[in-house]
Amino acid sequence: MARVMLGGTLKSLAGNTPVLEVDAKTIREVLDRVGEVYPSLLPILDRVAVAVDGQIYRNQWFAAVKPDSEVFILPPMAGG
Amino acid sequence: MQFEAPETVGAAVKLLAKASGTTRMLAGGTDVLVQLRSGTVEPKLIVDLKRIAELGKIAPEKGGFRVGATVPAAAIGENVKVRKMWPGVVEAANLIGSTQIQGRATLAGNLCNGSPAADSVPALIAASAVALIAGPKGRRKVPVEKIIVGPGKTSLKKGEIVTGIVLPARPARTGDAYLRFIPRSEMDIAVVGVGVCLTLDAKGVCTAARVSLGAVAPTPLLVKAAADALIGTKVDAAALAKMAKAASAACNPIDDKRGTKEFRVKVAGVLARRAAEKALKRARGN
Amino acid sequence: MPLEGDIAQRKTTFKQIGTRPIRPDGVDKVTGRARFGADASAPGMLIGKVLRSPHAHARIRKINTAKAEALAGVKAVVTRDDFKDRNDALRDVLVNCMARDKALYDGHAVAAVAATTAAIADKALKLIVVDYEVLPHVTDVDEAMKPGAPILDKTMFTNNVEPKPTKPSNVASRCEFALGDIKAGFAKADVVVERSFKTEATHQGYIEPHACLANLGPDGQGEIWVCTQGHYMIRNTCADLLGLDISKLRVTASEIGGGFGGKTTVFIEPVALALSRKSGRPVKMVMTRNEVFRATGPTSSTSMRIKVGTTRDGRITAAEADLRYQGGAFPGSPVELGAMTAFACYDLENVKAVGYDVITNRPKQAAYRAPGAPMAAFAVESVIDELAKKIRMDPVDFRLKNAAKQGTKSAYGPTFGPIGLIQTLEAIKAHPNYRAPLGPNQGRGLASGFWFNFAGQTCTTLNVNLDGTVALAVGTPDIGGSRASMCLMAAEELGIGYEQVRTIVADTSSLGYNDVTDGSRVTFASGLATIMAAREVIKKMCARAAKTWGISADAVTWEDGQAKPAGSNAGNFKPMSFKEIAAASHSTGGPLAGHHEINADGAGVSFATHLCDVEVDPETGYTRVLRYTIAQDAGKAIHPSYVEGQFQGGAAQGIGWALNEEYIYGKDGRLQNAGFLDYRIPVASDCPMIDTIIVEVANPKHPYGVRGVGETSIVPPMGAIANAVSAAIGVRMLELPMSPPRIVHALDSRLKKAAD
Amino acid sequence: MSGHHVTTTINGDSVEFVCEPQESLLDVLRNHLGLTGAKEGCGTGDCGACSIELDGRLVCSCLVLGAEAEGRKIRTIEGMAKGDKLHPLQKKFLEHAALQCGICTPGFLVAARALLERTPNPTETQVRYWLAGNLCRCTGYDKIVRAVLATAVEMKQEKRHAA
Repeated sequence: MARVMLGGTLKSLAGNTPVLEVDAKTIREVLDRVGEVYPSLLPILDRVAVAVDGQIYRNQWFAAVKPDSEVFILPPMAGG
Repeated sequence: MQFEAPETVGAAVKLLAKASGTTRMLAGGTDVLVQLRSGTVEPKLIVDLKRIAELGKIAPEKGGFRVGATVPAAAIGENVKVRKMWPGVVEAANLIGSTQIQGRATLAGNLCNGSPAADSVPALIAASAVALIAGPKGRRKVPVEKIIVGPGKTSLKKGEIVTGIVLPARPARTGDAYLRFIPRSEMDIAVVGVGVCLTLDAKGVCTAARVSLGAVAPTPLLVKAAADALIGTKVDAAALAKMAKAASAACNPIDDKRGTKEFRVKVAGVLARRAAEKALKRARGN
Repeated sequence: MPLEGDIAQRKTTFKQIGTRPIRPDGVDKVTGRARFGADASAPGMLIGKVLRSPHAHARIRKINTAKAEALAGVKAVVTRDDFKDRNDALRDVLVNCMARDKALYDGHAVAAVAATTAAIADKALKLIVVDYEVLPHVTDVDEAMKPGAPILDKTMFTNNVEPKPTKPSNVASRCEFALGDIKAGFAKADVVVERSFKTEATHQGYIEPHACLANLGPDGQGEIWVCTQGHYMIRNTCADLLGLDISKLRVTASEIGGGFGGKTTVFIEPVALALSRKSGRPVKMVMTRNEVFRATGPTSSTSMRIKVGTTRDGRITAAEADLRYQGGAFPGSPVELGAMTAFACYDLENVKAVGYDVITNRPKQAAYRAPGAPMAAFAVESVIDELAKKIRMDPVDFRLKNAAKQGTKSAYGPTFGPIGLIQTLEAIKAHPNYRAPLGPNQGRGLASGFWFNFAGQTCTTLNVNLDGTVALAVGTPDIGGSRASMCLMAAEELGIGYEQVRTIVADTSSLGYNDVTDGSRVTFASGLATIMAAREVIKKMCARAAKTWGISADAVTWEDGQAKPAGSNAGNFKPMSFKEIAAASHSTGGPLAGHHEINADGAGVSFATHLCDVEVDPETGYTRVLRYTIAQDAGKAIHPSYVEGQFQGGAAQGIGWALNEEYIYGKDGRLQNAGFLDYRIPVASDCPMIDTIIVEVANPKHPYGVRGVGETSIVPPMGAIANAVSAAIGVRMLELPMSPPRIVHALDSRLKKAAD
Repeated sequence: MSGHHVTTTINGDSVEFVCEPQESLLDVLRNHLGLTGAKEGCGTGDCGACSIELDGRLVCSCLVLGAEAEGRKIRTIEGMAKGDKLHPLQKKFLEHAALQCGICTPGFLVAARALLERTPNPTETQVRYWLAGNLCRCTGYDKIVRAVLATAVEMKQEKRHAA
């Protein structure tokens, strides 16, 4: 089970839950599970950034998530 | 809009005198073109003075100089004789904007634009410079400090042109200096400007002084109290402190994007002292 | 992950990477031939101009355009009625381009005209009558948060707070990032410093105003020439706003005269297209500098509280930040990024950062170089400096003792991979600047900074020509010399000369989608795609050589720009060069090309440490920067000159932000300094030579180790300069910019305090 | 409004144009004559991107009326290279990577040439103050100043060789 943590705005949207354990092999699966548990996050989950074991991904459904992965869901991010 | 470039002062005066509506003269044009661009002014007539040969020269005049109305600041800076006699005026002229601006901007234009923050004006006032005016009723001479009467307003009458500025002959043991404060090292309008000119006797006692402040009131100021603090002294620390205080006291500034009242009042005193020290050094060398 | 395997083929020795060849677009740019946004024209072209609100906040009751339309030479007038209202994510973008029910800031676009000449267009603007009902306004972030402040949007209730607010406010949302236990952490501290800071809004200040030339026919087909950081973004956004098919709008990115984040959105482009459609003529629009300042950019102004505690021996036990960023008249200030980056330089157990996104009657903020990070870094690095002084520890050593490193759990969550913060600190400590003697009224300061760097959607095509040269097409506008880096990477990979590669920025119809040039992404992402496209070409070339020799494709290797027979065939055939294979290509299977498309990730976070010495005139508050030194991790510098240039440019913008740049609003809510005279960006004589040290801690996610470099360099300067100024005058400066009046005021206040 | 017929010399060539009285020389160069090397960054003389020489003086062409150009001699960036031979400043700007986006580059080159023609041996401070009217937002000026100083050294050496 990958440990999924919510960052910033998402955390409060999800009622300040710190950690969630999900069974998922890809980022898409992680997002699907998270959306099932917290429907309040659905409007934003398409745009979030996801960090898997320290690596930040934006819009990357198929990046692999390992059973012992540490996953952070972060708010949408952009640079200048 | 009509654009004219007459070749004589008479023709220019005639054009301006008979014009109705807003008119503008182009000496350097560095202020007028910005006004045109922003749409704050829509003149009916623009008279370019640069085709008038006599206005484009620096000529000796009674031991001093006559600087024509269209002589750019850069040319004044290149004139070794003027630089030697009135270094403060030249410093001020060479602080107007960038190198590019100095290729165009003129003393007469800087004066007639009427800005209280004009860099060259306090230096000219300190140097007892005189504006040469031509108009429908003939020619007259007016001390520079009598030209600006309010922000953007001058005492010139309809049809009148400043044809040049006379820098008088410099008395012995006289020195002038101009300092201004801007937040950057270059490319700014003075937040405070100070021109100082002082004359010493053989013993080093100050016999005459003129202190002029810019950007601290609706018009550039000639501050007699500041000058009086120096006259009769050896321009020592006590006299300078008194003079700085008088300079600060004379300020009547506004809070604006370029500086606060508090700041302007304080810095006017600081710069007045520093400019006097610089002028003193020059006076001692002359 | 299609890339993992390929990236494993990491290169660590290079023939061309790290050299400094002349950029391919250089000659055009030194001769005046390069064509920027405003340099294009078209037959029958009209000039478009925008009417802007003089009010900070006003209801627009009615707009009467009849007189303007009747003026000879006017060919089209557009207002809000010419753009379909919408209720999705693009609504704010649309409303920012053309006001609807209200004008929300001084400079907000209200109407636009297209006429045969600029003078007629100007005249027409004066003939448009707008009936405004002027409303109370607010431009300061703290004022906007107070109860009783004028409310910009009565339907806005703060998001993410419990319980849900019952009254509307100007606070769009709250966010929070936290680790550990803040209370327990502060309890362990021997020394705690808590300070409040403010920073004024700054503008990206690119020298080229926004410009475009639009041509849209009644059949919905059109094109735009535009200076932008992202022409695909322009295409997609404009197509959506105007109801066009994406495929029918072709966008060409002109040369771009600076952006720094400010050209990552649309302003005049949808308006120009609407005017063109309505008039049936090409329409050129060029903003004036006044418009650029009033209606584009800037970044947020902020108000912040920072609290950090440390033990006497220099271990930080807890850190806390409250950040309030106003993002102009629409939600979306980069406060969340501020909260994420505020403490990213430190290895902390207990940390909490809370952010508030606030709206005010100012222009909609636009991304500006590491959006959100520089302000928070200024505040945090000021407090870190003060703590180091309090515990009498060298500021570099204090930072080293707490520095984030590989394996550190970042304050925003994820764990860091290989990073180079410690190396930048050590490089600064070893630099002569750190020991240069200081005179009276002089001070030294340093600060570190962090930025994420992003990558994103990327697509490149590499075409091999018959003569052995290469035409490389990328879709990311070149904002600072990236074409030179692309040429270098292609040449390195293919084993051919730098001069043999020509890189162009393709238009939107010639190449697949690319994200905006932002997030310091181009050298990483387009570079990565270029390398992968080159590897595809190599693979094809090896196959062609194998066919020519009649051996199996896997019996051919690629070395030094040549296909060589390998294994049992080694030495049996004369190697074939890139040029030979290219020349034969039409007979060996057809044209040779490589292509790569990817949603790239892993641009590699980066850190920098800046050091600077200043001298402050205590009587006037004038600050001169005497020395400036930068150490930053670039991963791998492809073209070191342009990496250094990014470092130096960031520092110079930081000098401006720290000392003199600010948006100044009058009581009337109008911007007072909408020009380069009074919005004071540094000039040449304001800057010293800026020394640079390129640290290279390879980014494992790029075949050459590249990290983004463009943005990090603006994160540390304000902290470094504030620390230097504070050291020089002996008073802690808490507001940006540290303009002369503010410094004199701080000094006088101290004197007054001492006297009391 | 009446059009002004103006005859002037640009980069050695005699040029005629008709302009409105309020049109700036920058507008004339860019919009009537197709000389788009001079750029408009501000229109108020504060950025230097439109720098040209007018009768040997460095000026902002946005602060000159087109009508004023009658009988004058104008030098723009377009005349800086002689055919395919770049001016030493142009070469050094390329070698030193003294440009990033390049929008300010023509103005800097025209201004720097005017400096070196007057002051062949400028100090770093002289270069910085002379160029203070040319804004650059990308480079932090470091590489620009180095390129100008390096050009001065090279031009001096070339002169010595020629002599």
